[in-house]
Amino acid sequence: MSGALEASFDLLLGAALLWLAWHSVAAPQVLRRVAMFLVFGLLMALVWARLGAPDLALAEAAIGAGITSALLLGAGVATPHPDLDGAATRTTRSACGVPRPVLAVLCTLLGIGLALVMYATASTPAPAPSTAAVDAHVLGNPVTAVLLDFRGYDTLLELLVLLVALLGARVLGERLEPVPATAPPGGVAPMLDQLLAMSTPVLLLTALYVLWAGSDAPGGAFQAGALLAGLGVMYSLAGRLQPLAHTPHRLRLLLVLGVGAFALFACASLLWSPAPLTFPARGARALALTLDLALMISVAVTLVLLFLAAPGARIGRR
Amino acid sequence: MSGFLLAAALLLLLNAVVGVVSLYASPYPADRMLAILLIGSTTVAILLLLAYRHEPPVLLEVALSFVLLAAIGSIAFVQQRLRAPPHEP
Amino acid sequence: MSLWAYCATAAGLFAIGLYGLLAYSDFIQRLLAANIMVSAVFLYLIVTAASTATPPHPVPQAMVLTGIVVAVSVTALALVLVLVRCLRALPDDAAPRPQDTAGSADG
Amino acid sequence: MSGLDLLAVALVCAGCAFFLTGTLGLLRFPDPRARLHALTKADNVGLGLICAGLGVLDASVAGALKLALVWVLGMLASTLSAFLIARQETVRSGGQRR
Repeated sequence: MSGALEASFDLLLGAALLWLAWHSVAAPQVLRRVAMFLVFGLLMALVWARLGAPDLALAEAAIGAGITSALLLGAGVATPHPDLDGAATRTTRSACGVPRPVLAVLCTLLGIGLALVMYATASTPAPAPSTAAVDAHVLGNPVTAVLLDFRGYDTLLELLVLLVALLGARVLGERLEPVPATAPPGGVAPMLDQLLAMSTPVLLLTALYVLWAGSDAPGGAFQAGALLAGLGVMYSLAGRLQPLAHTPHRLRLLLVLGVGAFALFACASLLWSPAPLTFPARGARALALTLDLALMISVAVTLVLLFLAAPGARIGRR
Repeated sequence: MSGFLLAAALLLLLNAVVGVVSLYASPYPADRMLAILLIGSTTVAILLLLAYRHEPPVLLEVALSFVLLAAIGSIAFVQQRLRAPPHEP
Repeated sequence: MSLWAYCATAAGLFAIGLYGLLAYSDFIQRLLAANIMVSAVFLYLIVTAASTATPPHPVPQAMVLTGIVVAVSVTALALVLVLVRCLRALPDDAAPRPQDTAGSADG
Repeated sequence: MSGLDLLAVALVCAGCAFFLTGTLGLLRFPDPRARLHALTKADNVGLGLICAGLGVLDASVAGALKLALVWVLGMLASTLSAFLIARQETVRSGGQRR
């Protein structure tokens, strides 16, 4: 009974995701595509919940409902389209030169093949991750060592990717004049201010709680940072945060706080172990929490500044 | 109890999918936003139902962060429409 | 969890994303298609991890978690790029710009 | 199955019924403003009933508080969304009221 229910839930979820994905790619108008894509993101959170990965569901919820929806919904109008929605969607020639029906057949075949390969590979148990690269004698548990090592490098590089994306957006954005902002008739301000006043404390508290609770799981800082970034996006939609012409020094410090803390930690960790970015035997939890705090602040500030640099923030200023 | 909660979640998901398909076909732009609202509240309800199938209900925080940020989409949509050229459908 | 249902979903999402990326010329359409392909890859990673152990192995989870954050930052960067491209591709009369009435044909 | 469990089942069923009613309104009503009316009201009552049912199921105070918080914040967000979209639709359709 329960098995059949689970199978039909998963099947319905998968079918809905495929329908939404098709319409977010092939729908006739920008708004339709964007809305279907946002619905797709919300359902992905359900998929993560079903697959037993609540960390991912939390990240998908905070990012999908927050910054992604503001980015994409704003982009439809802020970017004027020279040739869109008309000729391009109606012709049968695709952008790469192959006729669309041929391309559709090829992609369908690819999808069927992929499904078979994925099923075959996923149902055979994968070999356990190699622990050969880790000095098993530094930390007693090799699996913990793999995780901590992996997490250190992964997080450091990800922070760098975020910073590079922000730099790129800022450099490109300098060439643009701001899109002329006509004052919206009757802004959203009064009610939005009420909402902000009520939900800001709850959001801050939730972010700190997520950070605290996630210090044992991989990457509680990202979800907390995404939640804080959602708060920042709300403030900028309310007109309380404006796009900046120059990043002030204090903000720059916050931007590099995460990378700086990790670099410091990498150097300091050489004192107690031959490999960088390994946690000491004692006080690992407090150290991880400190790093996570720096990480959360940097992720939140970077995401908000990215949103402010993107087309979505160039509309609806007070 | 676990089976009942899953059955309720399945019913809600089916309900929301039907709603989104009908809203997709409608000609009004505001209906796109209604689809997001519908899926948003349904997702929260399903997450709550799924959360109580297992003993520590870890998915409650997920539902909480959903509702905390749920208004962002509507605000962005309305500001976008206010700036849209009036002839656009 | 039903392994086959999620495998079919991941493969279908990848195929749809690839089709969208290759078939259309609109930038935002391609951006959404690429995002869907990314979701398909994430889904496959987690399905593989969840099929062998419950809860799924934490290493793929950590990878997907960072991947989600990277995907959104890349989306923001791509949107800025789209804006730059669109403003350049427009003829001068299509997008009236207040400070730019002399019609300096940029790019 | 105890009496509390039965109460929880009844509340969750009632919540699902409200969600179904909301979607029925979506399918039947002619324009976005009417649909908004059906959607936001029915879904919030449904969410509240489901929260209440699960709160009965949850023995801990913290869980019940979190459920209540989810419901209240959901209503806040939904109120703001409904107001903004309805006003936008009124502006778009030339200010006529129904």
